[in-house]
Amino acid sequence: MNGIHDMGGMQDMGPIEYEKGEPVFHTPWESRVLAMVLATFSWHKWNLDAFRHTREVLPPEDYLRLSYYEQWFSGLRDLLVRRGLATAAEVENGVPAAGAAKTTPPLTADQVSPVPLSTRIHAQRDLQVSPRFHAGQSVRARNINPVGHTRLPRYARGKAGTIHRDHGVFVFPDTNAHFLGEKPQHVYSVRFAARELWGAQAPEKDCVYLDMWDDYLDPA
Amino acid sequence: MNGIHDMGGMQDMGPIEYEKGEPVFHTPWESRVLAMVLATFSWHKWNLDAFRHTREVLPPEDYLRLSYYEQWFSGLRDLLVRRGLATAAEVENGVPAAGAAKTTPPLTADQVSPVPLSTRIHAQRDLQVSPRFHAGQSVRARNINPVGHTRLPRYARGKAGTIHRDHGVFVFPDTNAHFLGEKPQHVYSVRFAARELWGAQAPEKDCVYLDMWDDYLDPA
Amino acid sequence: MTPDLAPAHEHEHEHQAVPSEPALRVKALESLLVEKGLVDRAALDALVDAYEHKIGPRNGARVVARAWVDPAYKARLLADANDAMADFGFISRQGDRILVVENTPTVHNLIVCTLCSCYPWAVLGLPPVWYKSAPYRSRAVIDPRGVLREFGLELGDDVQVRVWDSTAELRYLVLPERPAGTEALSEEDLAALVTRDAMVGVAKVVFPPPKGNDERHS
Amino acid sequence: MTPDLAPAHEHEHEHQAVPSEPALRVKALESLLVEKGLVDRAALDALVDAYEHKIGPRNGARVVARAWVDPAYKARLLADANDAMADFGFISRQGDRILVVENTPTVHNLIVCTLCSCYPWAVLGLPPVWYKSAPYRSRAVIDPRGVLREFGLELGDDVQVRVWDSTAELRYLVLPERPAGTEALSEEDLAALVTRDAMVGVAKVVFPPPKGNDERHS
Repeated sequence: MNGIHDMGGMQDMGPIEYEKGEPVFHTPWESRVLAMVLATFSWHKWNLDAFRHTREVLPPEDYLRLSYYEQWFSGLRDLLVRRGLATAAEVENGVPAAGAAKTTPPLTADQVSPVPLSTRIHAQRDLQVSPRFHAGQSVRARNINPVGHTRLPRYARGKAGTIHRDHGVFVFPDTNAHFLGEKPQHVYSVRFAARELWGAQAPEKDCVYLDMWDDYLDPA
Repeated sequence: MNGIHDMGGMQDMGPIEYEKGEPVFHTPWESRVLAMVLATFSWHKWNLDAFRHTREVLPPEDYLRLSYYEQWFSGLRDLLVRRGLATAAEVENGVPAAGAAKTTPPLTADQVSPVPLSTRIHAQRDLQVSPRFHAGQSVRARNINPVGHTRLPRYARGKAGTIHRDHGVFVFPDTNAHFLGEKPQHVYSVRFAARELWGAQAPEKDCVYLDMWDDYLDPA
Repeated sequence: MTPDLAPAHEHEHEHQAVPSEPALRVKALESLLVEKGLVDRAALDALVDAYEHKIGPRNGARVVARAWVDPAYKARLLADANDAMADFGFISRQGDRILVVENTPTVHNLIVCTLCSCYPWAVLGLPPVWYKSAPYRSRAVIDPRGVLREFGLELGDDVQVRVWDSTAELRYLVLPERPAGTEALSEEDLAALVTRDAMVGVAKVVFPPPKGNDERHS
Repeated sequence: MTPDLAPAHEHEHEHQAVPSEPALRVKALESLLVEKGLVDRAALDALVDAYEHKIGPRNGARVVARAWVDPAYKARLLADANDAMADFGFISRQGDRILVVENTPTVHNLIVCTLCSCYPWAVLGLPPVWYKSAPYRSRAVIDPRGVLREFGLELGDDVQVRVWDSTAELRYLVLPERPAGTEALSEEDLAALVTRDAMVGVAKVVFPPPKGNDERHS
């Protein structure tokens, strides 16, 4: 989806606001949202791509206005209902439906401590998939404009770059976010000259690296 | 400026909200904003490009939230002060500064009636300027990313098209908006295949025409 | 707003006990500009009156109807719209440039301004809110057929869609197809069929006109 | 939030008479999830505790300091960051993939995620608000030098800027340059110099460290 989340290259977002000595969380509820989001992943009812897409479908005004954890909270509520872990009424009222069975949480405190290694993304796949490209090869990012989730930013579409390295095989977000299969394929680090992306104004030597799936690329 | 106003191609703005029997103005103040904007143009202290740019520099959240006439009102206040027709204090208080001289409005009611022919844009120039392109020629839109005003939308940058017709000589908005001169040059209607702009998903025969200045184009 | 300044809409708002914040601020600015001699209040009134009552889609509709009944006029209109429209007096031959694009059974034209809200004021009046809105501006160029579907217009694969993004100081008007069954209608009756939406390209002109069609406001 | 759930911040908010609307809604959802057996409250507490107190830029700083003092470690780190970081125990060899990019006198690396807020949690903890904000995400790729200037870092024309847009499940960490004058410092003392900002690429590591530098929060 060509949306406000795909903001690489925009110039009107104002100055960067830096907070000195910023705390990890600004309010306790932020920490609870983070923890709930991480803990509910362990039900495997959705994946990180689907969770990301919940932010992307927010109206642009909300996307710009809501804080990060407000967006996460909105996305969590959405997925809980959409993926059947809770009903809309339960999420609205904060109370289990009458007669709802109590289940057992898959994530326990001992799995988290001392550090939550178990909350990994798990997006890499140990599969033999032929890479379509190799390091050093010239490629061009496809000009695709899917209405669903994609990790190919608009600013790179149609641009020519060079394969920097092959990262191995990963699930494909464009299908995975919509529960349409993992479609595992190679992901490459692709180098784009800043001038290719932004024109002659850009400094000659500067460059931007993007990680790109096989399905985002054509030979150049 | 790559900003939220340059929204061609975004897919996350929601459904089109159509109002049946929509009035010309929704509140009387909207009509007064329109009239003040049109009337103050006759001071020739700014131009339409500069006025457009006042909307573009609004923070994206405001751009999406404010109504059209609220944006106009904001732009008018901005230009009145920046171009010296009023002081910030006057605009804030709605009262002329003590001792401020009273001038004579250049636009009178009889110039408006029956129809306001005098509120023209006046962007075309009767000048002999050599066109860089001719109808039928293949061109490519430049990949420029100025931080100021431009009328070359992001979705067309770097794309190949065909000159459909030459409209003649017009002032150049990228300089005119910033009072850096009119830089008169030819404007062309340029046809882009929808597939060139949006990829293979687009219908084969469909196309988009943009009006583009000489400085936006290279031979293809 | 004092009643004499905005007679047409005042009745809608007279029950509003507290004027809205923008109304107050706009009124304050108008006072300032009038007191400083920067604007003439009568000129403002004349401008409001012109856009509220004189300039609207009826202008465009008259042009379209004449083009339908007079092939020579249509040829002039497509070749030099300003010259042809000057016949009606609501546009100057030296005025802002207007271009007319013709719909046919195999070509459908759609007007948009992705960067702001450019619109052919002289022939259609001020644009409706949806035309100026982000949903229309953003999607008209990338998915014109989807946009037209939202307006209830489904186009076949055999029809070429041409979108005109008004990026410069040229203003576009769609010359819609004359609907079948209108052979006996007068130019005036034909003009009454032509809607703003058809001249932007988000609708076709239909005959007989649908009941309760209140799109037209002037 | 009951005090026992969020001890670290509770004191900041105990004078807030009415809990904020999001706080109430979040609390309601947590109650629901706990009551339905969807989450274990102790697991939530452990997660909060881990990110508040255990996982932060100190992890990354230890890695950087070791790379500075041990060339063999540095080579391992650049070749296989997960393997090299597993020495410290805060990352698994089979965990999410991390890549370390090295700053030199002629190369400056900058990390961003234009599409959301991907960040190397395991070695830097949770990202600061500015990293997740629209101004940083939007401009880091089109004007990295302007962004760095906002952070007080002016780079010469002889330096190549490499921006890493984290569009996939790879996480990047910048290995900053070791500042001059630190030859006598221990690995531990060196680690204390390394800031989060330097490991994102928006700052350099400076020695001696500036007074009142409170960037580091863990």
